[in-house]
Amino acid sequence: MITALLVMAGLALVLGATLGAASVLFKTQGDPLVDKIDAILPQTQCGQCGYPGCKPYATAIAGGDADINQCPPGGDEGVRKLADLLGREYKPLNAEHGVEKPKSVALIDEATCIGCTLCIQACPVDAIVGAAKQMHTIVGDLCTGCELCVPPCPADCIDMVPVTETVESWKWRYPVFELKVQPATLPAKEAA
Amino acid sequence: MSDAERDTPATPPAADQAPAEAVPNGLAPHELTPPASAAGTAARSALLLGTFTLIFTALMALTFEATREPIRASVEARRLELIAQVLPQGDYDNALLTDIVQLPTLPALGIAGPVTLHRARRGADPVALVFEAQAPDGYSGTIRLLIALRADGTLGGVRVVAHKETPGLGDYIDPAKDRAAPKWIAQFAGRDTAQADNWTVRKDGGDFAYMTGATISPRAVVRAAGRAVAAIAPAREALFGLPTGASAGEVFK
Amino acid sequence: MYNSPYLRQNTSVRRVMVTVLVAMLPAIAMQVWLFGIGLLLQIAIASATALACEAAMLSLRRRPVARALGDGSALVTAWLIAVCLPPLLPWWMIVIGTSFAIIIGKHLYGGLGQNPFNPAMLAYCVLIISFPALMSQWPGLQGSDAATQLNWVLGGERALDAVTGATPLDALRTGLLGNADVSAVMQSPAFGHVAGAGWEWVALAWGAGGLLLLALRIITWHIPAAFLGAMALVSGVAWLIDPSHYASPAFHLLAGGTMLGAFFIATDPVSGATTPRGKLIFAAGIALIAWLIRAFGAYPDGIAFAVLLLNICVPLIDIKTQPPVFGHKVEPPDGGAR
Amino acid sequence: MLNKLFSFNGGVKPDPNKSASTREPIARLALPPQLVIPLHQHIGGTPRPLVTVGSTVLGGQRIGAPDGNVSSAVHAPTSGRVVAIEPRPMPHASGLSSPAVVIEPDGLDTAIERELFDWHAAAPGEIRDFLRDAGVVGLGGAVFPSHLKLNPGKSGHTDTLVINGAECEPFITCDDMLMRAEPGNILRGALIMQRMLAAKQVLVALEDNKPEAAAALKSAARALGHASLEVVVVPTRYPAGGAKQLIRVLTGIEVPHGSRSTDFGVQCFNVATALAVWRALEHGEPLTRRIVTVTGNVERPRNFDVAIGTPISHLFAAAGLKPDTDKLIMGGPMMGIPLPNIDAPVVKATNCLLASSPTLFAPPEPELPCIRCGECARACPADLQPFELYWHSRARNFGRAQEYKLFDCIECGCCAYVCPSHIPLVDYYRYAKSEIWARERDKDAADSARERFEFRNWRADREKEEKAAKLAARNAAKPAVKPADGAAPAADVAPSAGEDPKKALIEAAMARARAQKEAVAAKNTDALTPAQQAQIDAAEERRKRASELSGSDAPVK
Amino acid sequence: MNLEERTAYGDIGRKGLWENNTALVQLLGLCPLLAVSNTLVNAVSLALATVLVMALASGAVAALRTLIPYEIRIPVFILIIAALVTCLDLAFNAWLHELYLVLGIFIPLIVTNCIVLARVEAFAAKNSPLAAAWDGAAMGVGLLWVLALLGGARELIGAGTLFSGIDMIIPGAQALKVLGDDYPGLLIAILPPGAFILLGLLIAARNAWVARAAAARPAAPHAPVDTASA
Repeated sequence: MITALLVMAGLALVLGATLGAASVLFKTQGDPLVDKIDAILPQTQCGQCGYPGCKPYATAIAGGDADINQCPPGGDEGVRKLADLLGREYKPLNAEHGVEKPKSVALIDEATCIGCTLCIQACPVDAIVGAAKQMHTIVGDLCTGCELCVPPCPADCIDMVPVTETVESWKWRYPVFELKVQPATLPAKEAA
Repeated sequence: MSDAERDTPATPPAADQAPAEAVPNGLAPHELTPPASAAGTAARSALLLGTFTLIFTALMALTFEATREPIRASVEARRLELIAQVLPQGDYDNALLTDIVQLPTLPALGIAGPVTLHRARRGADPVALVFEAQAPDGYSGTIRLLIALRADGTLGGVRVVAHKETPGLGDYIDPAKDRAAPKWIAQFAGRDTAQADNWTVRKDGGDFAYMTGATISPRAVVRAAGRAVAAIAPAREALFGLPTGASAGEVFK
Repeated sequence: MYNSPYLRQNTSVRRVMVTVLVAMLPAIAMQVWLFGIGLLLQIAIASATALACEAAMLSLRRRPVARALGDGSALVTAWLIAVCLPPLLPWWMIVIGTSFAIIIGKHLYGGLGQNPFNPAMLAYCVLIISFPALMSQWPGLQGSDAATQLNWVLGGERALDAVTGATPLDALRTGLLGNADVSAVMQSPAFGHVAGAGWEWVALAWGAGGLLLLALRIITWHIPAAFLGAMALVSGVAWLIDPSHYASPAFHLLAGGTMLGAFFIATDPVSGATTPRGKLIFAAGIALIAWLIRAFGAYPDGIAFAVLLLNICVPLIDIKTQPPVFGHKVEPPDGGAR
Repeated sequence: MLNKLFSFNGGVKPDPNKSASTREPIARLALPPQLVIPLHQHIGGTPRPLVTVGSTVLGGQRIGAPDGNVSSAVHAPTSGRVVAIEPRPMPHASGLSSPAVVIEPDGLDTAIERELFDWHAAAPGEIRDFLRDAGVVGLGGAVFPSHLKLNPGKSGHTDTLVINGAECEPFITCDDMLMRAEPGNILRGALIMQRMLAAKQVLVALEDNKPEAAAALKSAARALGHASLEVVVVPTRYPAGGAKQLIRVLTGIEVPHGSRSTDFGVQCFNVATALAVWRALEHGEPLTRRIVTVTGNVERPRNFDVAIGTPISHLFAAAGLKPDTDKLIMGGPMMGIPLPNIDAPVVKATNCLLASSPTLFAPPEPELPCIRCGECARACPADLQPFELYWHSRARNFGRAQEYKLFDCIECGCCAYVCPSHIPLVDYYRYAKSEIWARERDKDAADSARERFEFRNWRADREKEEKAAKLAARNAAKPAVKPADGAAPAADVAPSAGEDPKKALIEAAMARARAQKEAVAAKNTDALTPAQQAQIDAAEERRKRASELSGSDAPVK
Repeated sequence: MNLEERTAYGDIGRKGLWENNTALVQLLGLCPLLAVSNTLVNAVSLALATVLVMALASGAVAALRTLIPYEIRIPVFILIIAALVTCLDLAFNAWLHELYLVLGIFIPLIVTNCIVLARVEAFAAKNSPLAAAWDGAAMGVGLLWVLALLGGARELIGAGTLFSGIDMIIPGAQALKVLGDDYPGLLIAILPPGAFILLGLLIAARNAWVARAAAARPAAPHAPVDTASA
């Protein structure tokens, strides 16, 4: 019995010392998780999540400070992808942060624009061109539809216009499946 | 996929941990020793782990001591119970488990290596010999048998101790799996052992019953039991005469 | 709204399934002629059970019942189950096996096209594991009259000792375990010329049906060829090494379920490999494992277990044997997307 | 001489149905009351309109200028007046509209003066520019600008030029009829192309179900007497006319997806393209007309020589559309696209207009589950595993679909043609492909947005730093002032200023900002000490300067 | 115990018994589950042993959690669990010897049952001893009822009996021949494949149940109680 105790205690001392030393020597640094989360976020930089941009929100998610359902532009699909990546439970979009809307771009009514540059400063992705006292234009391709330029406009000349389908952006529809099958959204899967 | 991930304790079940990479919440925070040096942490860990080990090893050791006697009794009781299936406990009154003789390696027993033979007596009278044998030619491997041979030359009984026969087909040689009544294995009890060498199933011209479609297992049991009994029976008086614990090598020369 | 191609070949799943049923007829006829009409009764029971289970599961799953029943896949499963069981089983065993195949083997996995395991072989394995004694009683060649057979299948009377015999594979195994050698076992009159009196003819009838399937392009040559080739090769090597303990390739090719397995079971497209090289590996794997089970395992025939084991490997086999795509024949097949 | 033909795997042999539209020769169709000429008729950039509403145009006049090199010009087919430049419905599966020039012909058909071009003397680059401005694009269906393909590449020469007359789809006969009608000019066009590509041999390939065309081409080839020119008859099997399949049959070379056949020493053009090249270079004729097969459920199936921009309804009127027609198709029955709008115009890609009726093309039977029978894999000319593509596309598992080489699929329809479960396989691939493209567009947009966002943040930081540095410099310039301020609010930061110069600077700046604010608020208060007043004045001065400097702070009222 | 605490305990119980059920949802520790569930008695016995170990181990770890440094927590957890299991194993051997022989290696194997370590690591290391013991017990009982169901079903289908082997625990007690003497027995249920098939069916049944329940009340997301900080 004494032998057993001694052997076990000896083992424990060695193992404990090894583990303790290893915990200090092999500490890991850096967090690639933030980049993975950021890659899922839509990069509208709209701030609806409550953070000043997508990257800060990604950092907050990785740090456990923010939930995964705060990004309306990313929509339901975005939440699912985040849930998948992080191994967390899917939850519907938090309405406090807004609702999912069809993608739109901002359009400046060029007749009303007074050239105040306030929208230029508000735009997080430099999608508005123009100079002081000059009419401004939004580069449609660069606009992420974040709506941040709308409130600062003193002349109320910015409208959000939904993006319409063109021959180039048109997509073939999912073929009608004759047998009733609803893939991918089994509630049981979510519960797991 | 997700199941496999869940199987590792390092990432515990999803639902109730809030941040995935939980820092030790309630565990002793290592912030207490802010700029941890490797040596310092190592020493502290070693001491703590050592202490825990001592405490819990002691717990195990004490339990071991406390259960030593009951376990020994249980093992013995179990052994006697098994023997009781081939030799009723009322038939003998000696300490069967200690009244033993070591048999040499006998081809007839089918076991490589020495075999322990138990001797049952009532008072001074010899009652029976109890020993193990093996049938090498079961349908899927060897079958271990426990045999009781009475001093008068009749068979006390045979019991299958371990086997790997096909479930539902050949496994009726094991009374626990045999659905028939009386059990197939019961036909050994009380048989005369004079012709044991020629025992076989009816299909091969013997007088042992078997079930349709499953001849191999009973044939193996019958033949092995017969061979073993035929080898031991002539020597039974000599075996009873040997001192306890002796080797029976001379008897079978 | 539907899109191109607007032209369609005149073909359907139903046509494929009916062709398979037709190709099974020669062997069924041969079995009935040799062993009596028990098999026909069995086919009827299995078919009725399969259709009932299929209909029940479809309506539970809220799928169009009539259309899916009409595809004939349940009947193919039922017939395959019936032909691989000994023909004098009590009716409830056939019902258990068939419903297991359709309900658990097929519909719980998502129905036609989604089952990873061959449903007929699942049924066979469930039955042989559960009722090994009954599953090894085959009627003797002499047969018995129809009324007796009906009584055995439908009634409780099962005094079969007089008429049942072991299959050649069973007899061989029993004989070998009894320390006889192969040629001695084969001397028995029940053994016929090669692989058991009557059994050879049934096997050849399966082969004939299989050739019909090949001719009609329902199956490709890969699986039967690899199956029979591998079986001949592995049994041949063993036989050359020790002919007293291992039966000849001819015996293995014509005994038990070899021919049925090679042409009708392993060629099930749903649960089998689909790439050409994959089919070769898949079928050769089945043959190898089946021979191992025959030679060393606890059951006389191993086709069913071998098929199920290889069914599990199909996704891996398929991924590893993707044929090179047009224009990519020099690259590794999985060398990056686009 | 070519003495060995190769073969491709898979393929199917549907009933050709070509005889109905080959009974009559090609007919020149009269001009419609209105021509709708889409600006974007080819792969590449959308041309800019060169005309305005109300202006008159002449036949052959350029109305759309190519946008960059990967583009092609668009011309007016006849003389008339531009009545509109606006989005019009396109012959596209979506039925969506796209910008088009609408011309009302004046009936005079006055042609613009043709600029004749001495291509014999011109450099290859000049010829290519000329072809681009003549609007010559591939007429086999892909409408890739031809001048881009007529470039031998880095090696400077090509082994084989393939002229594709293997019109493999059922019903379509426009190339067949063209080969019968103008074999010589096709071959002359081919020889021009050979010169441009420096190709060693020219193979004019067509299927063995077009004996008349083959005979015509052969005799024309004999007449031309070029040793390197050969007419090759290949076995009829759909899709032998696919460029990659035809190259494989003729040369044994497999051109993988995403590579150009030039890299393998082969280039392939449609017969009609060869003719268009010859007409453009020899006669200065831009591409304004093409042959269109009108067949299927019509009274008088035949081929028409049509001005591009003619409404499709006009062609069906000429051929006599039967009343039980349920659907219109542009292209053949294997790869054609549905036409939601009969008023859409004929474009350069329109080779065939097919009227369908329930008896001609029965609606597909209901889709059944895939049983993995492998028929599709055996029929696939691209050696794909169509059922795997289907499986992953249906499950929206696009990554796996791409691993199984979804983009090598040429959408020929062989797999769906043979499928016993009647699964619309190609629809699943089209769906998956357009989803993947859309996702890639979204991802590119997100990446560029992230980049610009990060750049903007970096710029803002830099500006902040620069401002702070400027202020710091100013502070350093007048160090004596501060202590003298005494009661000035700036004084209370002094004790902390010692430890970190940068911090000190920022804090000093902040303090000054506070001071400014207070100064503003205190503007109307009385009883200011002179020192305070001086401070306020100084602050006011600074503030003015600052607002002048930055401009962006201009108060908006 | 105030209301809030009570709901927290209720939540722990619900998670263990149903929502995060070890056997049906987390699929942890399946090896012993499949191996010993061939009869009701075997299944329940092993499950009871597991419940005991889980409750004691969780409680012990929670009580000692402030003393255990992060870097050596795993060896310490294992040590605690192993000590408890060893004691239990010895006790089985001494007083339930027949059962000990039947359950064989699977009692010592409780040490390596991932669910025990998982709960210790995920819950006990962060919570009070009482809550941790309750969580361990709830998780164990979640395993217990599934094992009992599985064992009962396998025994019933496979042999037509229930409680066979009860005499190993209560000497003299008899097994129930539920389906009568003539029942032929579907042997596959008792053999290993039967364990997989029946467990699969149980999981499927639970999933179907959950799906149906979710469909019945679509818009009632209950606020999840964070048990980790309870």
